[in-house]
Amino acid sequence: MKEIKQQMIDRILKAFPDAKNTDYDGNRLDIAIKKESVPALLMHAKEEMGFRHLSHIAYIDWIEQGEFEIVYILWSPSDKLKLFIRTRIDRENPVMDNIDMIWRQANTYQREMREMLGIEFPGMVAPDEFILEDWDDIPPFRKDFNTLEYVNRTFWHRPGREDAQDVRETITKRSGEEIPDFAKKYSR
Amino acid sequence: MLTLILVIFLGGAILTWLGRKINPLLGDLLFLVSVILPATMFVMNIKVGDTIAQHTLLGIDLVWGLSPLAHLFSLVVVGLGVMLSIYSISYMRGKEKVGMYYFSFILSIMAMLGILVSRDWISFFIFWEIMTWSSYLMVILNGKKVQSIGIKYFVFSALGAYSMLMALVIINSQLGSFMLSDTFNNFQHLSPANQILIPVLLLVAFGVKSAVMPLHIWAPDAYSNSPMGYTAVFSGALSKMGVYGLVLVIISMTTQLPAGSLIRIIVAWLGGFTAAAATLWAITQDDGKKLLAWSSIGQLGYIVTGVAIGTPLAMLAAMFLVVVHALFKGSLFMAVGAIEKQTGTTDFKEVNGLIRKMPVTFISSLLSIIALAGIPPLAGFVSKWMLYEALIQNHNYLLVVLLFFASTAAFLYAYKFLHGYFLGQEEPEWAHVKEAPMSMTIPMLLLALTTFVLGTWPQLLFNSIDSAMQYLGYDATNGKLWTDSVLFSQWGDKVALQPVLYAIIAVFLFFAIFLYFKGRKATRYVTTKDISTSGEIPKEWENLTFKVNFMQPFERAIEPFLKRQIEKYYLGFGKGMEALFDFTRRIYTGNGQTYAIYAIVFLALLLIFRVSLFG
Amino acid sequence: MEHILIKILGAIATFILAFIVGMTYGGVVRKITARVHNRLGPPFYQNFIDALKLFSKKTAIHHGVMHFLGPAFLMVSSVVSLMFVPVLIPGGDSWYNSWFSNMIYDGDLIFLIYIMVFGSLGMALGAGQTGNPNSSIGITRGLSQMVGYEIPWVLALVSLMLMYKTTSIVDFINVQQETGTWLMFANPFAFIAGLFALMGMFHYSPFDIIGAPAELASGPVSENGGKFLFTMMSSGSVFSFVKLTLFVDIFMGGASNLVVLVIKTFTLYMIPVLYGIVSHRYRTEQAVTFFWKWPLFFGLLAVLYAVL
Amino acid sequence: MVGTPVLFIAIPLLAAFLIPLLGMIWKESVRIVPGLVLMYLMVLAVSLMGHVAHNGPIIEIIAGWAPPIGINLVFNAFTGFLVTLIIFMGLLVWLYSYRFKSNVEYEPARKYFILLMMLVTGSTGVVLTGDIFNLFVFIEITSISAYALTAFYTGRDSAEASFKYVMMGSLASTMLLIAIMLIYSQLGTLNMADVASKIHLMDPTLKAISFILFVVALGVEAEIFPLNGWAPDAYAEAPGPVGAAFAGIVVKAMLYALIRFTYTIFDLSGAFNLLIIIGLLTLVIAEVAAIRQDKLKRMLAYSSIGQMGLVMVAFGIGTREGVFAALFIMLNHAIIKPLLFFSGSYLVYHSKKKYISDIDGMGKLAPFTSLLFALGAFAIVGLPPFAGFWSKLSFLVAAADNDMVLIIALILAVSIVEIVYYMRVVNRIFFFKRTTGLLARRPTFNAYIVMSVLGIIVLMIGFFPDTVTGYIQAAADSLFDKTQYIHSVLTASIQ
Amino acid sequence: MYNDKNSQKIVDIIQNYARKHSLWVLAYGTGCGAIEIAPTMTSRYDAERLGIRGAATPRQADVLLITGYLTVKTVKRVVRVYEQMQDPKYVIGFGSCTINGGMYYDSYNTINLLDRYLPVDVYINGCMPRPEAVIQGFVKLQELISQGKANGAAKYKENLEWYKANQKKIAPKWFERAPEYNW
Repeated sequence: MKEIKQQMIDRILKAFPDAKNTDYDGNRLDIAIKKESVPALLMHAKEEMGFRHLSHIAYIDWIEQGEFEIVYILWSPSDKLKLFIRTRIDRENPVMDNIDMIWRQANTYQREMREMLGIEFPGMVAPDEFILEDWDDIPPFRKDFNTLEYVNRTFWHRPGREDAQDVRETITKRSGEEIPDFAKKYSR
Repeated sequence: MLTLILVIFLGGAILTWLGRKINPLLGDLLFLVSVILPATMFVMNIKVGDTIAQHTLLGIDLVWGLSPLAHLFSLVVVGLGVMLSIYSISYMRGKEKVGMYYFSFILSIMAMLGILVSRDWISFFIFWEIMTWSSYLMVILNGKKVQSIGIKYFVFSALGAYSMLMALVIINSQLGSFMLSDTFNNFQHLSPANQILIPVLLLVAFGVKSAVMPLHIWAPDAYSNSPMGYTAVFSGALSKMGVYGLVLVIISMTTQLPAGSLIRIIVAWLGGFTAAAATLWAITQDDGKKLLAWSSIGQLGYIVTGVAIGTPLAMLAAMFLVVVHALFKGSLFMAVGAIEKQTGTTDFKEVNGLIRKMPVTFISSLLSIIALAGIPPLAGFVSKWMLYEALIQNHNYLLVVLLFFASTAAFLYAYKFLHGYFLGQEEPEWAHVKEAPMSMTIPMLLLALTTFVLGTWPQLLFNSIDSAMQYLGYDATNGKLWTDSVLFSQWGDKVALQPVLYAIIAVFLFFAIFLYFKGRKATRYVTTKDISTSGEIPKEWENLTFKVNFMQPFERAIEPFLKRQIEKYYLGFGKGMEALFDFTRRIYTGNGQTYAIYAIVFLALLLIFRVSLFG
Repeated sequence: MEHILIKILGAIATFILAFIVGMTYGGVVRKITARVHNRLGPPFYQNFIDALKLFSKKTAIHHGVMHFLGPAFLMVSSVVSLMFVPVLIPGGDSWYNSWFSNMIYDGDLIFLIYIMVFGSLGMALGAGQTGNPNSSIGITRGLSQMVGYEIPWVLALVSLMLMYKTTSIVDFINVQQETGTWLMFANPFAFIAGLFALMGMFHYSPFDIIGAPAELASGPVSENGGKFLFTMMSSGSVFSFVKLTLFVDIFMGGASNLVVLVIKTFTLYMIPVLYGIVSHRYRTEQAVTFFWKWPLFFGLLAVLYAVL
Repeated sequence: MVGTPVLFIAIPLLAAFLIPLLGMIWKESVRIVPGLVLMYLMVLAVSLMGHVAHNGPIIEIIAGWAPPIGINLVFNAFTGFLVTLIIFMGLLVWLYSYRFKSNVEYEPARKYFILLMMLVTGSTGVVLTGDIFNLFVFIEITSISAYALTAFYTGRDSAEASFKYVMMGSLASTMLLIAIMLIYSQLGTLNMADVASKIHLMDPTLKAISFILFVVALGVEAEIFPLNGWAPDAYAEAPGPVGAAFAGIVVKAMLYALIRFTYTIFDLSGAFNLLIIIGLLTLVIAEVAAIRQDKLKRMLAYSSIGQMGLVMVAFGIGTREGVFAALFIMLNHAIIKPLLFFSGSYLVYHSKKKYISDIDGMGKLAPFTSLLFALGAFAIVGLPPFAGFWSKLSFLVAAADNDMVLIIALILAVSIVEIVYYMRVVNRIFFFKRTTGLLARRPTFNAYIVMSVLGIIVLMIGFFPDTVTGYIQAAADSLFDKTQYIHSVLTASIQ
Repeated sequence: MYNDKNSQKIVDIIQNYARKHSLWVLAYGTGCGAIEIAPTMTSRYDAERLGIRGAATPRQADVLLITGYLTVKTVKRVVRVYEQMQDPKYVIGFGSCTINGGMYYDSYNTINLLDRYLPVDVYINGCMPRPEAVIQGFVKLQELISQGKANGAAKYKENLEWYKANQKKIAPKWFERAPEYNW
């Protein structure tokens, strides 16, 4: 396993000298790379190295650094290896290359990212809204989005909900029963 | 007079063609005149008679007269011809090759009348061929797949025509006369081999035109490829010429044969298979034209079965169906033509939801479809009922089941037809569609209403059929099988048509009033976009109509049948022949030395075989 | 004039009878189904309550004229075919016998078969105009299935026609009266084939893919609520009465009075119902090919038996 | 009477020699003189036909020697019919090719019309002569002018076609000469009537051999299978009107010779069967080959060969009706095939390779020519009410009277093949989209006239076949009446 | 509008009796609540004995049963389904999510109060309510029907503008596109 992993990493580093490797245990390879090289690396991984399956595209909002991180998670069925390809893009100008011609399913993840983080994918064919229909606020998965404020503004709360008390405590108050210890332990 | 009528047709055809070149309006006018004028003259002046006109060509007497049987068929031809000519004016407006269309239309009407008035085989054959090539011009008029469809049609027509030609020259050599009546009267004088050969040849000839099973493969494509205004004639009248011939052959020839009953049973079963198989094929079609084309083949199968069984009741049923089929199929083809005219397509997958846009077309289609399916208040039922009765009386029980299956399966394509065009979602794409012009809707509505009238008062037609059948040598059936719209079977059963009609109308009105007038006040029309689709609001461009793979479950069920197309075998045969031809062609190598060798070898062969040649 | 009036009143009485019997049977079936499921189930009059509720519901929308006429066509088919089926043995001795002799001498079996499918075409049209794809899918399934069961059904009938040289239902009853043998014993193969066809006609499981609620949203009726559904429901009830009565007339000797009629029809009705409760659902093509295997075989056997 | 039968040979021959001389004086005369000659001959033929109809056959004796020794010309209903046909065809070919593509210049026109005159001379000579050796001479005249006409477009392909023709033709001449020698050695006479009256004296083996040699020799020119290898090439490579002339003139003359040998001179019983066999072979193989052709003219050529096969089968029936049918087919073929060749060569006028696909969509560009072509196609496949139907009908009636059911079936099956390839072309003309950018060529005025005349005749025969059947009937009677022929020739005296 | 049993006419009593004993339920199975419908309908709890049965389409249904939280995306469809149902019609809110948002009370995409958007006749409390509770809810609805008090549809019609304003607040584009509801 280790040899194969090392071999893989060497191949990637050889093809993409600017890639940075982080070692992980198990069957995980982790490569960080510049935004521009991502499609090439993905193509390389798919066509040359047997990572035929795109499992997922994850995304992280690094608000402090002013960056979004996008993680492409690939799976090689032949070598049973996972490949994480990380890249970071500017938070102020969130544009990423569209890769749905490499994997069709990437389209779905990109649409999600478009709505949830507001990342643009030029050239992606997806006319419709995906999850958030009629959304006009800032994208909700950005860390500067204040959910509670939005909820208070948009929806209503039923009276009596404000205290957000533990149900068991309320029951205790009403009926005077003691709460068992194990219940206290797991209660909020 | 008869000659004059035919000459008017012929001259009218040419004049219309020329007139159309000069001025479209003049062409239209001439077209109407040269169909309606001689048609009217024909109906008014030509009475049933043996010899109305006589000519001699090449020492052969061409005798023209009108038998009662031909009179019945001529009613169909003239009626459909006039209706369709009115229809065609609007239908062909703005299309290409209108002059050619008019020309071929008039010529085929002339040829059909000519066939019917022919009392000798030569003029029969001449008009038959004129009919063939004028309809051939129609088949390829649209210019689609001319080489495959057109040639297929012509080859099969030629197969039929040449079978007929062969039969008639044999008849002439044996009997010394080309007259139809001599042929039938002196049929016993033929040699035994020819007594089998000639009916078989003629059955092939007429079987091609009436699209009996192994000879039918030209029909769906030819029907659907010709302009709709003509397809109605094609299916309604032209194919009936094949039936006319079949009637003559079967009744006048095979009845005189010991083996005749076998031939007739075979033909009857072929007709039954045609009906069933064509119905199944009709179900799988996604184009209205093709669907109706297959449906026509199926209906012709019923007619052929009825003719082949040949008992008085079967004959009555077949003749009735001849007329009724012309009516309802004419109306349906006109409806498809109207849809094609208004929307530009006939594909079920493209057009739908026209019911509110084209109500008259819908109503006439609905009536015709009900007649087609054989549901009681309309005329289709009468013929089907009589056919079943006849078959049961004749102890062809399995054939009854086969035809019953066909007619039940016909519901599938009947519904597919109505659903495909008229029902389903109303599309914004077709929002601009308007009802077809009056000159198109009125003929089709008239034909459809006629089926309604004939369904309740079939005796209007029975008398005419009766005289035709007496001509064929049947006893007068009048009174035995029906009285005043009551059909009697010989097992003492009956169907009273008028009470049925009244019952249906009464109940229908009651519930229609109940639902409609009670509901109307509180009820509001909503568009077909407003349907319960899991709360989704369909977008404008979304078409929710179920139309792709419409009959897929059924198609899956009949898949083993669909795999075996007769056409494939023909194609294989054609390919094999082409290969053989190509091989033969290589005899001509283009090499002079080879040719010289051929000459020497030929000489040598002749010299070697001279004894066997010259003794 | 008086004669016609009596006829009309008799027709109304027949209709009411058919309605009540059909509805009650429907309710009883629900009850029986529930008991088989080890449930209490609704009361046997539940269908009447449902019908009343549907009737009292408002019908706020429609999708066009055919949407109105579809249920009407269905009802016409049911009622008119009811008029041609002898409910009781004609000329029987019970005092109400003459009420139910509507038009039974005016149509034969072939006529009846055709008028019976008239309704499904009408309903198909009504369902088609709603524009709901589920309706159309249900309709195609239903029509396909109809083609399937029609063959054994016609084979069974033809074999009987062959045996007794008649196409009249009344004559079939008379034959059974005279010989004292029910035709289900005289030609058991025809009965079996007919029974299969009957199961198909009732659209109970395993042949209930037409209106499969989970996938098709009840198929052809999915756009019909309120009065539309009421009409369809009642015509369906009447129609099941027609089918059962016809079957009883042909194969089980008819009924001399209403009690016998109810017993015979109910017994017959239980066969598809009980079979349906315990069986899975066929896909359409499976159903069609099913009808073209054993039922077809039995039908052919019936004809063979009749010939011999 | 305007003249005597010898003028049919003499005048065109004279014209052929005079044309270059006159051409030196007035260049246009090379075009006009042949026309005048042919017109005169047409008038002569018609008047002689009228004469024959009333007064019986005309036997013209050349050079004052009585028939068994000298050469005589026979103008009876049969030969007169053929001569009229040949002259008529010559006239049409002349009119059509008055200013045809390559005749515009003086020099080729001069050659062309000389050769045409020679062709007419030879053909009329073949038909009219009553002497076997004289027949050989006229056949040679015809053939040689035909070789030259084949090579008229001095190209590689034309030369090749012509060479093939020459090769086959010389083979045929040799055999013909051998056959003539055999007859002369046995009977000591070469006068046809004389030979016919003495043929029973001949040794049966030698008789059969000489007949076979005649069949093979004449078969080359009459395009019977398998001797017709040259024909498609020649038809395709020769100018359009020449193809028509071959179909309308040469083949007719050669077929006449074959028939004359079969019917009048030889008394072999199996000869008719031989005719039927080779006729059927020719028909089937030619039609089958025609369906696979991709060049228009070649297709027409094969069709032409097939028609000749049909004529031969009709002659082979051996009854009066059969001969009638054969002559009727010949007549129709002589009218329809030129119509097809003429209109067809205008349809592919600008095309280099003359492929059938080059005429796609011509119906729009050249409606009149296309219509005439379609008319010709409809007529030749025997669709009523056009001319071809009646001849086919009379043939079938004749065949059926002799119980040739299988032959009828075969011929009708072949007719379906014929329909397929003609309809393919007609469909292409009218219902295909124009694929190549080639333009249509407007027919010249005289070509218009020729084609219209032919078209009108096709329609006329189609609607009123009785206008021509009288002549054909007389011709058939005259061919069939062998004794009368012998008698009239042998008793002819110098007038 | 709020007529009690005494002011009902005889026709109303009969109709209400029929309506009460024939509740055709369109179960809008959002969230986790749909799992409770199956036991409610099947052998153990057998809701059919009360005349309750499933309806396949909104056109045939009497009761709209909403079984859990509604996101903005689903609430649009629910409103649409409700409007497609024919009068008389009832809504049952099922589980605490429909009452006050439940555990999703602070989600940006989940509505908290169903009754701001649809007229709820009966709420069934619990997370999840057991089948007994569900049946009790239905019985309560039946009571309301027989008393003539289950007239949420009338309420919706009366306060249509208010409801529409609330609906448009969360999904403006959609509700502008939706067919007008005026019956």
